Amino acid sequence: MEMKDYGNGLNPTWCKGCGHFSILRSLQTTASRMNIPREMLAVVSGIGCSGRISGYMNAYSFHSVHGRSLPVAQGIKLANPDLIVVAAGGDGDGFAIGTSHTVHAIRRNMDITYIVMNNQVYGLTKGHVSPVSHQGFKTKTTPMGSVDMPLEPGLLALASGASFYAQGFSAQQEELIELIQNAIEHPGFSLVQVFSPCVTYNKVNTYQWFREHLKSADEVRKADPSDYLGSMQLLKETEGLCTGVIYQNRTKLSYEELHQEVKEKNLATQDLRMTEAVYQQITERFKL
Amino acid sequence: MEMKDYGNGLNPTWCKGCGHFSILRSLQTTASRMNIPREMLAVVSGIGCSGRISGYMNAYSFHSVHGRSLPVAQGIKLANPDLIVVAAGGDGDGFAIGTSHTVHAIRRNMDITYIVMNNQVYGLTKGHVSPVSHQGFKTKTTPMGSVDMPLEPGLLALASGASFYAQGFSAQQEELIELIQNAIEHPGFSLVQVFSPCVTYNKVNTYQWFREHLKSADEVRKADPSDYLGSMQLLKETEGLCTGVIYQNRTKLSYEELHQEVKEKNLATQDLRMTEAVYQQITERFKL
Amino acid sequence: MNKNFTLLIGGIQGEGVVSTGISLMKALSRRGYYTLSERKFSSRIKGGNTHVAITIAKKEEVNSVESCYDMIMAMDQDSIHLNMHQLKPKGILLYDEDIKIDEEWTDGLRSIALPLSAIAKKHGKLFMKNTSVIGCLGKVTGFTYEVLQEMVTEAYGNKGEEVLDQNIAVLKTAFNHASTTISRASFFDSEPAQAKKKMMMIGNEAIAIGAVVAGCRFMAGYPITPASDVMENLALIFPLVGGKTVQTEDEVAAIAMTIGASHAGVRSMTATSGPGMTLMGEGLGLAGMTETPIVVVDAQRAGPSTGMPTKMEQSDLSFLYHGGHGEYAAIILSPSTLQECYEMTVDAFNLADRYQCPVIIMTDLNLSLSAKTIDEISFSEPVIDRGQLASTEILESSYDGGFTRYQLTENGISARAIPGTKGGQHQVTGLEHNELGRPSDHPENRKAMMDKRMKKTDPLKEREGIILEGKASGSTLFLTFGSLYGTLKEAWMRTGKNVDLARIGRIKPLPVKQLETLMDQYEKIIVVECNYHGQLANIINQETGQPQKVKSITRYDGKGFSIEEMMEIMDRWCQEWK
Amino acid sequence: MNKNFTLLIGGIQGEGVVSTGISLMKALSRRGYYTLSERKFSSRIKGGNTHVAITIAKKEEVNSVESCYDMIMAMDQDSIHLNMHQLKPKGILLYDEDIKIDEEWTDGLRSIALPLSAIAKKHGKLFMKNTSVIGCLGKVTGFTYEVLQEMVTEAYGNKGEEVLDQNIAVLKTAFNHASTTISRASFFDSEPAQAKKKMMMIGNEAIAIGAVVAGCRFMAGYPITPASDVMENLALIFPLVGGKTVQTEDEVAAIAMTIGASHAGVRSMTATSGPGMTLMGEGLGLAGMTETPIVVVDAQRAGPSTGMPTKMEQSDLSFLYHGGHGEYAAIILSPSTLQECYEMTVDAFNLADRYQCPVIIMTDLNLSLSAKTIDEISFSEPVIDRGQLASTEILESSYDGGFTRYQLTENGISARAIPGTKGGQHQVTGLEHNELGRPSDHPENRKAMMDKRMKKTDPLKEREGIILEGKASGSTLFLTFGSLYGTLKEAWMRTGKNVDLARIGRIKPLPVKQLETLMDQYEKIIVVECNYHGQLANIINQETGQPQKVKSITRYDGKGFSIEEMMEIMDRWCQEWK
Ligand SMILES: Cc1ncc(C[n+]2csc(CCOP(=O)(O)OP(=O)(O)O)c2C)c(N)n1
Ligand SMILES: Cc1ncc(C[n+]2csc(CCOP(=O)(O)OP(=O)(O)O)c2C)c(N)n1
Ligand code: SF4
Ligand code: SF4
Ligand SMILES: [Mg+2]
Ligand SMILES: [Mg+2]
Repeated sequence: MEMKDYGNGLNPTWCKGCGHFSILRSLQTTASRMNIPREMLAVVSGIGCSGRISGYMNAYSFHSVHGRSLPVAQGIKLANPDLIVVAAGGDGDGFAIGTSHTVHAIRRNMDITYIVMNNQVYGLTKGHVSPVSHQGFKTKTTPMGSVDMPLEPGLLALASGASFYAQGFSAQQEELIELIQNAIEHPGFSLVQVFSPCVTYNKVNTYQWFREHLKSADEVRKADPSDYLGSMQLLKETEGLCTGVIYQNRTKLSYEELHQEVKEKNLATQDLRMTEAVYQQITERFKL
Repeated sequence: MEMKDYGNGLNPTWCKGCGHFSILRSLQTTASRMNIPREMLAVVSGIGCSGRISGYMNAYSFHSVHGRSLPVAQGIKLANPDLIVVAAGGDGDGFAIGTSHTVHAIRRNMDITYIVMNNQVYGLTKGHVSPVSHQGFKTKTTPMGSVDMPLEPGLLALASGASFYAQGFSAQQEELIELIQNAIEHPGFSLVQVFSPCVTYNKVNTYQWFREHLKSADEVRKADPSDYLGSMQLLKETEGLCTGVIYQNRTKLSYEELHQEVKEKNLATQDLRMTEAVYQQITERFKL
Repeated sequence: MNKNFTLLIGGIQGEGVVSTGISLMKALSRRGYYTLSERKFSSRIKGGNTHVAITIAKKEEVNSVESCYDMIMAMDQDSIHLNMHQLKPKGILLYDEDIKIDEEWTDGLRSIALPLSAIAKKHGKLFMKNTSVIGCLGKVTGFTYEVLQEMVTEAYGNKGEEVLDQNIAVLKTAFNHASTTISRASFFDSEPAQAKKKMMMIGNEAIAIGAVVAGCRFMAGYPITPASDVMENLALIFPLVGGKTVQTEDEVAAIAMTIGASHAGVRSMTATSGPGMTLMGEGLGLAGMTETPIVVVDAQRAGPSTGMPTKMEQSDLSFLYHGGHGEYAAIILSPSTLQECYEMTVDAFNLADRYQCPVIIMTDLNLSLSAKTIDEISFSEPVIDRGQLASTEILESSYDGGFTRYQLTENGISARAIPGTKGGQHQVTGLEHNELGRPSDHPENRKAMMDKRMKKTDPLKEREGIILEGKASGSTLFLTFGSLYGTLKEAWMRTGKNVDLARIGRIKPLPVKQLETLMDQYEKIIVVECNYHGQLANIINQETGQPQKVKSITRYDGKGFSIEEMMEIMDRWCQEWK
Repeated sequence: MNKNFTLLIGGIQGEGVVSTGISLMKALSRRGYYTLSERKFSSRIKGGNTHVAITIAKKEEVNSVESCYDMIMAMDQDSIHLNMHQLKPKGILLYDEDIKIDEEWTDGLRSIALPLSAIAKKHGKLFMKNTSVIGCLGKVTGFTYEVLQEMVTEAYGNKGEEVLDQNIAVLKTAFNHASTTISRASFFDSEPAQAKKKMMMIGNEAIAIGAVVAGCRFMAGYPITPASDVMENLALIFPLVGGKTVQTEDEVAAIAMTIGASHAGVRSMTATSGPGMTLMGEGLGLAGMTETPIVVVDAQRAGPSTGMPTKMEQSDLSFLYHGGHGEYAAIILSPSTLQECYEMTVDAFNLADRYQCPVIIMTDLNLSLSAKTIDEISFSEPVIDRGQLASTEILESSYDGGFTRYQLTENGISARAIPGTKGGQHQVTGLEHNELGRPSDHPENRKAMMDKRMKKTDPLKEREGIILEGKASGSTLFLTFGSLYGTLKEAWMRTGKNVDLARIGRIKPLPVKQLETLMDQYEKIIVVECNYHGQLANIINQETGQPQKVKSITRYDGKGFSIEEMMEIMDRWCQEWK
């Protein structure tokens, strides 16, 4: 399949220059390179400009509600582990209303890839502060500039037990494609946080700004990506502003490996007919 | 005020031997030692056996809903920064349904003390797995033993930007009192996680078990409590099983320091009458 | 002779009161008796008083637990204090001799002190007091010692030899003591006819079994009283058939995960109670808008907010009926018996798939938690109707990406394509969308899609949903639902009044046509329910517009109605309207 | 001559269509005109077509935006395509000469091409096209160049000299070009009498001002269309008076934080729309159970689920009325005009404190977002009634810890003690509780407490809550609420029909007594609303039980009714029932 076969012909409603375009293209390109059958690809998203991404894929796409892409995605994966499940959404979606789901999805470590399309602002609601907006950031709800400390997605992911954490940048598409491919191939939960500038409501963290501030993780790091504390240190030292695979733990067992029953029986395709013998077995406890 | 003056005469409904008793006593003792006027103490809790704690205090107590002690506590503190606000609740309350609020309350760093009464199980619902239950833990919802990796509260707190994080043990009450006092005195958000055995539904993580496994943070640590990565390392190395002040950042500004307006004006006590001049000022933008 | 025998066992929470009751009920049921229990407990783990009342009958299933007791077995003082006024004049009080008795309570009543604690302490540990109780009650109810020993062995066999031995010693001593002090209650002199095979379970268990039989293979949930047993039971059963439960971080996640799993093709459910139900409002709307079939159990307890977690109420109804923000089709089923818990759950999954909408199974605390002996639910292969699924021909014939998941059809139902199905890729969104599932806010499309979704379940309004009993007397019909039904039925059987009786099994879509017929047929419909506003009566009035025909009787103090209260209500309202 | 003039400005989203409209409205209002706008936009940031229709009048406030335009100013092709059929026969189309015109659209109509883009590109940047538009429309509406230049300076003064200079150059060129090609519309030949001082705002802004005047000093919220402006405005205003807004992690936290702040003594609020409202169900129940006064704004949009975020609907009503799980008292206010948005918000805070319960201010998208010129809301010191607060004497006289926060009183209202008040320490819980606020599930206590909470607001049922206009004709009453009211009123004024008109300002507790009087007085009450089920009509039927008197007219396609449609409805229903 070509990259274009993963599109559905709709023109994204995003502003010209929005970082989200590149993420969509990267996902489509990755799918094409990995030759994922389109019917085996499930793309789940939340609400936000970012959330529209699922609607541009030729795949089984589910545009859920604000903050809930991960619970829906986990339900899909649990039902049918043969599907390749990709969840995607904005920084508000994943680190404000969806924080709890993000933490617990990471902890469960199902074989799902989660792409956070981070523009450090609420794009769809026309410019409101996000939990990852930098201090001083002026928005409609912070007219005097935000004073709260931003959350650090990388630290949070690692603390929640992430087995794969990477960061990409919309303007570095080739790297982003590789990161997404690594993430999908990683057998467990993988989070790819993408710096994806909002050209309309974030006039601070622009493409230019990221070009000036982003470092390559591989160049800066002192330890191997499998070194937990080393990766924490990398994030601390770069203030989170680096791209590449930040952390990968290849030994941590995925949900599917821990819960063998999920792997063995595809719930979605199993035969539901019940024999009398099984009925007797399940009602045994209640018989007298 | 004596310790008993902070009680309201009710007998806790907890099981004999429940770790929560000691936390209640510690809180009352701390209040007594600090001589906090009872009308200036607000204790907010969630739902759980733990959540009942607020109901045994002679203070302004608010037994809110499951997982929401922190938003309510923050509302109280924002309204009246002169109050000493203590939030408390179980591990399910704070790390399952309330995860997102925990993370964001830590991030905001208001001058609130949050006590997590951690028994690694849902006590009130009569024994269900919690996100911090260890692997293999058998409960009514995990009859074959839990296989998921537990969350690590310490790592999560630090990753969320905690300025004070301590761990105590119900059976080490004197230390616990000191930790709670330190926490209340810390000018910003302080989280005290207390290992508080559930004698009825957790037959694994018992008093005995903790006595065998808990180390003293001060004895194990290689770095100062102000060393972020050092504290992470301490948590990693002890698998979270240590007591004492794990991390304290005295330089991080509290919410009240960052948002001067909150400190300057006590919202709860200000005069609400409006003068014509102010009215004209606030409607200025709308006049033609 | 009495038709039935009612026994109350009371003690401190955590002393094994409930498990003792259940053991006894099981053993009696094996002997051919029917039993039904009702628990009174508080939302605390230990320390509070708890008691369980058990009504035992010989001929047929017990409809309702009696409120007057033939016997009280008191392990603590409160059990006497709180219940003596309900002991029948000829009833007997058995109590632990350690309890200080206030003469006033027992004045003129038969009471026998038993060394329950003493025996336990002497031959085992104090907490084996409940085994003493079994010894004594075993005697009263006419068990042989051998059967009791089997019971105790069953219960403690896996707790180690020492524990078992001690319990047996306690049992034996208690049984022997009882043999010399108490006699068998005359009710147990003749044995019931061992006619039918039986089962014993609670409503939540009947729902869990129904779900598995219906082909449900996934449940995501978050614990809450009184719904948790549904997940607990599925966690035990699923390994036998290949299914999965997940305890999520909260209810918002639980319903979203259920939606995801169902979307991907598994029959999926969740279960909760009031506080969780409110949080699931978001997911109900999403399932409604995306037309994803899901089954949600709401085991009602007393609200609002945390309310009274261990008390009976039926006050979520209005909320469930009127949904969250916006409007979508949903189905609400309301079982009144254990058999209906089972059957309606099987039904629920078929309805969900057929109408592609959320189906709510609404129960109440008493129905959810009360253990009952019923005639065996025998196996019959269930009809599993997965509803409309896109055929390969359709998928192959539609152009790439052109599968119309939300095709506008006559009856509003369109075929689904399950992820993994080639050619069926499409979009699903909580936004208003067109036939392809793509966002659209064109007014004509909006109207067409709203009509499509709403009309799906309209045919159900024409179908019956109320189950009648009686002789179609034509004067007064008493209508209720949930656990109140058993009590109403019992009261009705006793008053012998010339009125009829009904339970409503489907509340949404309301069986409007049937109701209208009933309103023509009866002079009055008296709706009995446990909530403040008379929620069912309100809904009926709203949908049928004949309020003068409907009288609402409500109660909202956390207790259900007793049989006597129901009888009185029947009496009064037959009077007042004659 | 026309009573008013309606202008539609359309273009690509992000081109400044709305801000151009607002600038023009402001300038016209300063000249003494009244204006009202309505936006059509989609839930995307840029790229989609967006347009704003503005109705301009001379004598009094505009009730409703006309659906036929005197002039269309099109900056893109879609604006012509989508709106030409609504141009009046004598109307004029102005359009950017870059747009390809389909002859069919403009057949027989006056249309003038203008070099909007060309001028912008030549003298500044393409995106200054909206300044070209101002130049041209300024000419049409009769502004002097000087006034326009002031407007542009006001808008771009702080964007740097270059930007300002370019904009002024664009303006001048466009104005001059217009002077040679278009003439002033005759409506603007005579100026309105500059009688009264005016303001211009949207519903959300009127609510924000009302809140501050009422003494609200805290708001926690989470952004959502169409409610976000409430928080945005408070974020701007609060620094002037000493108040605080917090953007929380979600709506569940927002309402919980509001409850906490209010409990601690500040007048507090939150604002949201459907999806957030559903999540706030939990907090509503908690506030209801703990009797904490809070104010919640629900700016309704089309549901269910994410629905149509930028479209009009009034479909949260049933949900708001019937609450979450369980039952508690709440008040729902429904403003229909900007003045009412202001006044009812002031009221809301007093009601919340007086009745110690959640008060919901229910608006709809059109009311929340439509900018309107109104006569100045002049200052009058508001009555601030904080309700019952425990006196020092009471607190001193009650024993330690004995303050009865939930004292059972005649009217159900008990005095609060605010944290910080000596001797007032007490417990608050979402569990059922006794007078001290301590958990209790005793049946008698439960009943007393339910009755206490429910009866608090009962007196409001006796009080009026419906505002009538007309001559009490006695035949037919049209009843509506929210933004529909303006349209209904305009239709009514035009038809001159012998019917009366009403808007409902308080939906819960429903003004039952007044409704019953109205039902005696009128033959029919026709309820007009924007939702599928006819939710207000249903509630009225449920509470008054006279469905034969009530006819429900609904619309649920995301559009409100136009004046013409309202007129037709009036015509039809007066016919049908004669
Ligand atoms: C429950 C709920 N609350 C609020 C909203 C309104 N809303 C839509 S998108 C959004 C946040 C968008 O920000 P982000 O997730 O960062 O995505 P972006 O638009 O920046 O890509 C919000 C608050 C909603 N749809 N649902
Ligand atoms: C919204 C909601 N969901 C579920 C519950 C049921 N519930 C009550 S307490 C509790 C968890 C208790 O565990 P924890 O917080 O660890 O406290 P503990 O009892 O162990 O002290 C749950 C799930 C509830 N009250 N509200
Ligand atoms: S508003 Fe920002 S995030 Fe949204 S589409 Fe435009 S550039 Fe992208
Ligand atoms: S169940 Fe556990 S947590 Fe609850 S009171 Fe008993 S010992 Fe404590
Ligand atoms: Mg964003
Ligand atoms: Mg716990």
